[in-house]
Amino acid sequence: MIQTMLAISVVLFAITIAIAVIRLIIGPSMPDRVIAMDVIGVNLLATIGVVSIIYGTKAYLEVILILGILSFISTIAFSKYIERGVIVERKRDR
Amino acid sequence: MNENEIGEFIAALLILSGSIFSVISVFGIIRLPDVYTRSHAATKSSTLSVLLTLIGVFLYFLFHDHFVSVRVLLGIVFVFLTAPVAGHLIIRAAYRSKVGLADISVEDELYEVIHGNQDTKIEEKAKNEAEHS
Amino acid sequence: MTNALVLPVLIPLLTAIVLTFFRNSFVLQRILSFLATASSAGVGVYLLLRIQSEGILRLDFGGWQPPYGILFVGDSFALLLVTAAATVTSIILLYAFSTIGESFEKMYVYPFMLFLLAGVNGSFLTGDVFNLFVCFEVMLLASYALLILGGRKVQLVEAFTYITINVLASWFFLLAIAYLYGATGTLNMAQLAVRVTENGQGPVLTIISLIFLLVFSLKAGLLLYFWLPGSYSAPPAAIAALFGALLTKVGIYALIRMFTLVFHHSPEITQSIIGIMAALTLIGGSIGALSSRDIRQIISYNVVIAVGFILVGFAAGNEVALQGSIYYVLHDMVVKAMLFLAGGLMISLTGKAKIGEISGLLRNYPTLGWLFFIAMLSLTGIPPFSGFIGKVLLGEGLIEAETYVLLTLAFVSSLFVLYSLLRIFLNCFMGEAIISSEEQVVLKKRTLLPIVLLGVLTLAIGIGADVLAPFVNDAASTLIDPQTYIEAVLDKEALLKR
Amino acid sequence: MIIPILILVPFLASLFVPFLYTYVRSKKIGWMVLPVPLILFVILSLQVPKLASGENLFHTIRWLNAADIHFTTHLDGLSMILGLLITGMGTLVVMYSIYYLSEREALGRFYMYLLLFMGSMLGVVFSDNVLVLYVFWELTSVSSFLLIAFWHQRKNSRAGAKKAMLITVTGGIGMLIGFLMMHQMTGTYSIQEMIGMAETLPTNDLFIPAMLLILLGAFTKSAQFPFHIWLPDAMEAPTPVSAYLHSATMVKAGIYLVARFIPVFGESELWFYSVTFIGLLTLLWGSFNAVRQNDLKALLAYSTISQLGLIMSLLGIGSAAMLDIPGVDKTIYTAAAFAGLFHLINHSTFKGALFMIIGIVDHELGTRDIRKLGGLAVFMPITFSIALAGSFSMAGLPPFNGFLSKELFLEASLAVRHLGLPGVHTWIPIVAWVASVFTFVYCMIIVFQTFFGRQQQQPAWVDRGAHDPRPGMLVAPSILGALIVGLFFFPNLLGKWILKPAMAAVYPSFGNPESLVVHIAAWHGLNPALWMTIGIIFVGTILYIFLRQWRRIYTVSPFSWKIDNIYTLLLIQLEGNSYHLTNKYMTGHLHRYFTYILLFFIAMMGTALTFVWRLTFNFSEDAVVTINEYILVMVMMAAAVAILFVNSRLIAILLNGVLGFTVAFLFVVLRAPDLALTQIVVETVTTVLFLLTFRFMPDWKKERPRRPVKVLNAFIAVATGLIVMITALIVQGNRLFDPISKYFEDAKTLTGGGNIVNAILGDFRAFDTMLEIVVLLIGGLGVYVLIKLKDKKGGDGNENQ
Amino acid sequence: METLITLLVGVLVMVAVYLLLSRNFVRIILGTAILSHAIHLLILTMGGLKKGGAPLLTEEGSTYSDALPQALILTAIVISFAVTAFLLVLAYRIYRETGADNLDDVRRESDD
Amino acid sequence: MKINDVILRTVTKIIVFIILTFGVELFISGHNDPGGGFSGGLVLASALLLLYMTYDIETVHKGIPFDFKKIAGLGVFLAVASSAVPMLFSNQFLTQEKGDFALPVFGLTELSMVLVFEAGVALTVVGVVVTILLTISEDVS
Amino acid sequence: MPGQLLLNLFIAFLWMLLIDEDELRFSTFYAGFLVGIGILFFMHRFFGTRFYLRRVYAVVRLLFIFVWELIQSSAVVLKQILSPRLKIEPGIFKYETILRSDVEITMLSMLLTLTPGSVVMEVTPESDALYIHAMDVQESRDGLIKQLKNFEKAIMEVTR
Ligand code: NA
Ligand code: NA
Repeated sequence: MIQTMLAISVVLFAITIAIAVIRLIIGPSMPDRVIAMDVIGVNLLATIGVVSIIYGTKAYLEVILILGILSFISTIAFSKYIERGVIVERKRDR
Repeated sequence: MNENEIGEFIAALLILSGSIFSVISVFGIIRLPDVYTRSHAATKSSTLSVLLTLIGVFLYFLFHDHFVSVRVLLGIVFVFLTAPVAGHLIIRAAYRSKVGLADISVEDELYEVIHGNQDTKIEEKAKNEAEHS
Repeated sequence: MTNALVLPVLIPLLTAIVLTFFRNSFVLQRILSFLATASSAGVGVYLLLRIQSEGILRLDFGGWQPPYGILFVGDSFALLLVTAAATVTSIILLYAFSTIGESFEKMYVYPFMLFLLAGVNGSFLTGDVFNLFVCFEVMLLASYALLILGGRKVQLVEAFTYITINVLASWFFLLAIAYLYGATGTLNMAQLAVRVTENGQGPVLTIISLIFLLVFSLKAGLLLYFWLPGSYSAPPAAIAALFGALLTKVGIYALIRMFTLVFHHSPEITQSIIGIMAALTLIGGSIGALSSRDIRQIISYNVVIAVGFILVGFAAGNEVALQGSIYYVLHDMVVKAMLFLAGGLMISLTGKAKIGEISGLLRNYPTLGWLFFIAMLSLTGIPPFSGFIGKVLLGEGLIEAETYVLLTLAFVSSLFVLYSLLRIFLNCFMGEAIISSEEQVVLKKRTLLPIVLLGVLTLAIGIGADVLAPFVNDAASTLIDPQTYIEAVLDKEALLKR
Repeated sequence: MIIPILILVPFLASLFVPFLYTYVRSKKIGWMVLPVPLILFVILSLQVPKLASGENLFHTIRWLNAADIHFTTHLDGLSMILGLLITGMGTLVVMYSIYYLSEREALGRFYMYLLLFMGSMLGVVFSDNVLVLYVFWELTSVSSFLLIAFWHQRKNSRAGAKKAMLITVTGGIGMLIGFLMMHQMTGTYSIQEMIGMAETLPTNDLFIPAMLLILLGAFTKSAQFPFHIWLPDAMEAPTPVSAYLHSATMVKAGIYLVARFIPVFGESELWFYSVTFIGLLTLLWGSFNAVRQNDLKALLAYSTISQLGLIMSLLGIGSAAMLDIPGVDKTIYTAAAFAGLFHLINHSTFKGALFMIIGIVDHELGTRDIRKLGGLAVFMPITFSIALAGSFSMAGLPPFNGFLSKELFLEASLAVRHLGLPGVHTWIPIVAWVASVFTFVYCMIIVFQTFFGRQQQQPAWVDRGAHDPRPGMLVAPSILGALIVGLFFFPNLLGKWILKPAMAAVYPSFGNPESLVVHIAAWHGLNPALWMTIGIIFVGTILYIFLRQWRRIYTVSPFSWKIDNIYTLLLIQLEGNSYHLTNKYMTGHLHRYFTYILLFFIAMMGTALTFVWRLTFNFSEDAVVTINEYILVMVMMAAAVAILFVNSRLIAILLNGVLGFTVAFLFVVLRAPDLALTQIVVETVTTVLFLLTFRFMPDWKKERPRRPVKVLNAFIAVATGLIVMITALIVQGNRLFDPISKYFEDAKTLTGGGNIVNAILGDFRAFDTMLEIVVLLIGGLGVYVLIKLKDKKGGDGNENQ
Repeated sequence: METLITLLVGVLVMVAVYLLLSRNFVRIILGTAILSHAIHLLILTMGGLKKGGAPLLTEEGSTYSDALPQALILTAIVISFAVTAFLLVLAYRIYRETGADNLDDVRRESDD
Repeated sequence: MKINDVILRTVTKIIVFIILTFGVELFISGHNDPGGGFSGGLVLASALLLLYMTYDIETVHKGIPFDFKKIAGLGVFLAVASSAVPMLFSNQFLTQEKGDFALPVFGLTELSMVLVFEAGVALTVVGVVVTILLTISEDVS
Repeated sequence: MPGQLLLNLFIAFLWMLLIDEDELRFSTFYAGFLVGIGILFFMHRFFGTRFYLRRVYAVVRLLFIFVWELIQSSAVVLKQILSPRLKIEPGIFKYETILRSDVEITMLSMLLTLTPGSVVMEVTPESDALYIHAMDVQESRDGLIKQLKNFEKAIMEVTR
């Protein structure tokens, strides 16, 4: 029962990711795509959580956190890129 | 069913609902008309769904293995802290890079502050649409 | 256990790392880097001598028995190349000291050169196929850095070509390793040899061996040498010399090692393909050398010719030919360095690179001219310089193997070598001097010294070839009979257990 | 031990001379060099009696044991002739050069080269080990190159040097292969040992190739047709050099080699045909072309070619003695070889003298053009006398030594008819006769157009008053002139002391050398040979008188043909074609190079896979796949393929990032947590790097390659992917061994670490890890350098191309 | 699973190779990046997939998936990161120097 | 209107500590759990990256005034030198010596050379990644 | 300084939690403290803000308010997504807040952004007003502003 529920949710997450990839490909604007990427990252993270339960292991719990951290960092990077073109400034003019 | 199994079931239920939430919100990402509205779906619904799922995972490990996973807890906190910031930044970037609002939008008090004169708005919107389609 | 075996890698490596902290103290950089390369060469000689009395040496890193850990295996072939590489590098360093300039010295040029040497020596010594890949990468990354040093446009563009092609080559290398691991379940070269032998090198393994062939051909410039002339003629002379002397040799070494140790069971396929490729390389290189009017391009194509020449010997597959190839590799390291240095010096003295634009240098810089002349003779295989003995043994081997087409191509190629270099000599050194003695740049003795040293070396190898003979013969016989290598690496019980 | 020292001395001297010259800096250097050849000559001469008594001098200095190459010197009659020529002519040439060369020349270099040559040449003739012989052989080419290019400021000097070097080295390389083949057949590099095994050789498959290759070496060196073309151009060298290398000694090396190998190859008919035929052809072509030359030196060059051909043909005929032809007295053929050796000496005397004379004329008058010369006999009586002796000797007139050998030559040409070999008996005497007629004509040209008649123009030298040179300059040619005459009167002295041991060396299997010696007499009856000579004089005189009338046939093909053009055309074509060919594929375009590499991969692997197509796939061990994994893999494929079609760099980078994240997820699925961790971070950092570096770039233009290119690219991509895939499947279906990694599962006990991957990275394979961070460090520093070290000059300096 | 991953590897290789054959720097570098994804997956596949749990001895269970390929891939990832970084910066420098985003334009420019 | 990054900065101040701690933990626990020098170092580097993106190079440099090239060099030096140390005790190169040491507070603790080695790895990764990021960024802006 | 000490303890605690997942030991806490010192040393020039451990109650309350709002508005958005026809009128409006400090502004923005239907787009340079994108301006502006006031009040209870 529980296993079935978990399996279903993993599939649902996979579908989510697939749909997000569609948005990522069709856009139309760059921020759209970044949002899609963020969604993909966050959902991958959730999936890894569920998968850990299914595999019965704690080996991947680090991955959850790291995915959270880095999907955030990449979103920021893309946002800054879109907004300012520069990701890391030498000296901010304010 | 002992209490552990109940706990596990609840956890699984949380996870399942989280995944359902995520599918629904991702539909929003497809359906909604512009990047701003889509970001609503993304930052919130998907955050919620992930939070639900991770809490489920946390609970599962708690009940099944009697294991307090700090990493998952940290993960929850992390998503909680970063998701709104990410949403805010990407929306701001979108606006500042002149991604147009959907036609159904009714109000824009920010336009003049960022992009200046209201009159050019229509043109630029048209231009942006041409670029992005 | 012979910890000394790691020194040819460790010394340059540690020195390079330490030098990154002292990028502004040039004197220290020079002294240390020279000491590092020279002592590596010394260790090479020491190990070479030990091998003659103790047999093949090995060092299991971390004490892990093969095949589980990584190990260095020192046989004569490897150590000969290590010694030659370190020697040539130290001489090239001497040249760099007086020519490379402060801006380069500040930008880690010596550490990069040392890293390159470490990678090269590691490639020669390693007994693990994945570690070979890693050593290659050390060498390659260092070469990338050296290639772009100076940042001239042409360098950058050539570097992009060079790097992407090498990325592809490295990818193929990984591909081959992946397949090989999938099929044999091991990475240790000796164990690979055992397992491949046990399997009889069936079609699967032969297919895998072909990918290795592709990889090493790319590195060696065997047939797939397109990247070579451009990238070798972009950087400053000292660096080009380092490339010309060392880089292709590593590919050649790896090719010979893998195909004598592991994949030697289907010579009718692999050896023939290598033979055909070597033949085409000779032709392409010769034609290229003839086609160019740029000094460094001509020299670079000569690198290509040498690759074909050496591997023709390998394709013949007998011991004599292999001896010839080994001699020729050693010789080529010395003389290519010499040629690149001399060529580079010509260019930097005149500011021109086309042979038509330079004339009469003999009048301005007679010593340089004669050194170039010696390099030319040596490369053509004209005795008593070092090219001769390799050529003779190679010829003997090719005749013994009855591969007359290869024989002809190999020997005719030395005519093209001669002609292409003769053109440089006649056009640039002879003729009316275009530089008057007033405007002539002073050529310092210490700039010339390294070239002189290399000249002495080529003469010494040529005349004293017999001193090298025991080592070369031992190297060749180990290559021909890989059992010695295998037994040195895998102990009896390991062999039984496999 | 004498002989090795003999060889060594000139080399040492040549090293010493440049240093000496820095102190002397004058003509005195020549006087200091002079003793070297002189002493050598004396020492060598002192060995003559020993050799005449049948002794040979052997000495071995071991060199390369591994390759069986040793300095084995061998002094026998044959090498003695050459040795005496080298040292004797060397002495004379050095003496002559002291007066010939101006103080302003780089005399140090000149004598260095000359001594280098002398040593090399001695090495060639005294070496028994063929590889050592080859060593010296190439050194003579090198020193010849240096001497021809002595006046390297002149374009023609350089061209001549290049040509000589290319042709002789080509031949040398052929010869080397020939020697190597001999080694394969006999197991030795010693000539004498080869001779010992001569009988067993002809059945060997390598016999003919080896022979032809060795002949190639000999022919190129001795300027035999069609390789003769380098010799006229070599005349760009200073005249002493021409006299020494290009008439008396170096060009004789090929002759020497042929004589040396007669015992080895003589039993082959092909040998006889090749040597004789090429010799005669060279003789004819050389003499014919000599007639048309206007430059005296060029004329002498062609005459040398022709004379070398003559000697060569004599050796060819001489080798017939080795043929197995019953019922023929072999001495009529050995006599030919005898004549050849005799003429070899004679030629050196008269040709040396002539070159020196021409040098004097050139030196005194500043021209060598016979059209500008004339009537010099009056002004330069001594010079003229020597020239007369030399020319008439060459023409084969008494009382000069050339007459004797020429007679022997004509006799030998007639002797061929006894061989019974098809075709040879008629044309050999005819060719010999015709060539001799031309020889006669050009000899007359030398004498009469230079020293008699009126000069066609009025050059300035007439006013200056031409005269004989200083006596010193005349010493060397006078000695030679004396020899020309002396040898005519006392030829048999030469026969007894010099030629007899030489014949013994050429025919070691013939036993008693006395029988091989021909008694030479100036008057030997009115035999056919003498009739031929009379005919030569008669026809030759007529031809000379009507020279201007018939000379225009040289403008008519095939007489106008120049082998030279072939050489020039070949080089130009070769350079041009290789330029175009190379530029065609070495375009510098990266995608071209990728195409080559990948096509090579596809071709090689495709072929191999086709051959082993029967290898089965085996999916039975595949792990199960869940639905979500299918979906994810599809997602990854979609993301990857989408990268191809997106029109924005940023989207592509984004898609790549997604791909990286999903790969990380796959790592989770495939039970590799460490990989997943690392992959995620690396992917992010890489993405950030992409964003950092491409801020400025214009968005990419849609690439629109031409359709064929597009199709090719698509083919390459698909084929590469398929091959990678198929090979992987094959390997998976044919796992041959268990992986060694079970061992690592004891990591906890072995290393104390529970993470096997990290135990491998940090302990079992820590060396990889160590090197890999080195890679990382180099990468980091490389990036730093790439950004910080900019070309200050801006743009391309001169140094690049 | 092995077959599926191999299929994926094949597709990735196709895409990557097609990208490599372009002229644009970024496309080429992306090609190399995808190539390395492909090879990492392939190496992993060659060790056999899902043959056991994650190679952590603290985990329960007695079988582990092959750890050696994982270690190799980690090494390869780091190396390919270093190379990619270098290549990216190089492309950036070429662009700054020449204003071209592909090698053909650079060459054309220097031909003029 | 000027950009106001207050939200990002405030949040970053908190999460940077989480990331840094996590990075060190990854590095330490790599012995038995996923992690190790690489991932640890990379995570530390990405924390710094986050800081650089949120603030700017000069501000961050005031807070963390290191030459990251030297940090990278130090890392490699640690790894290589620690590998060479066993040679002094006539053990094979790269032998990861380990032993139990009585430390104050910690008590008997097993310490291994691997730790030094891994620390070298981590430092190299941090040093190199930050060097690369900074070098480019400084050039770009 | 006290803030830094707190942070240090926090890191040490975090450390202990991370390392000893099965049982907690003091020695690990101590090690974490050392790690914390390391990190703080690394960052100390950088560290300027205070750390508040007070008003736990306020925090909890804020959390509850937030979760409630989150659930409420999530339902709204999901309904909108799932409804067959979109009936939304999105738009951007400006809200001048009484909050001042960085932390306050940040908290408000985050809470606002996390609750569906509204996203903070810009903070004015003076940090005195927020520009908010709302999914349905006309309908929900009043509700939103009410929500904002709620949040402001709860935040101030935590921070002041
Ligand atoms: Na990568
Ligand atoms: Na790790």
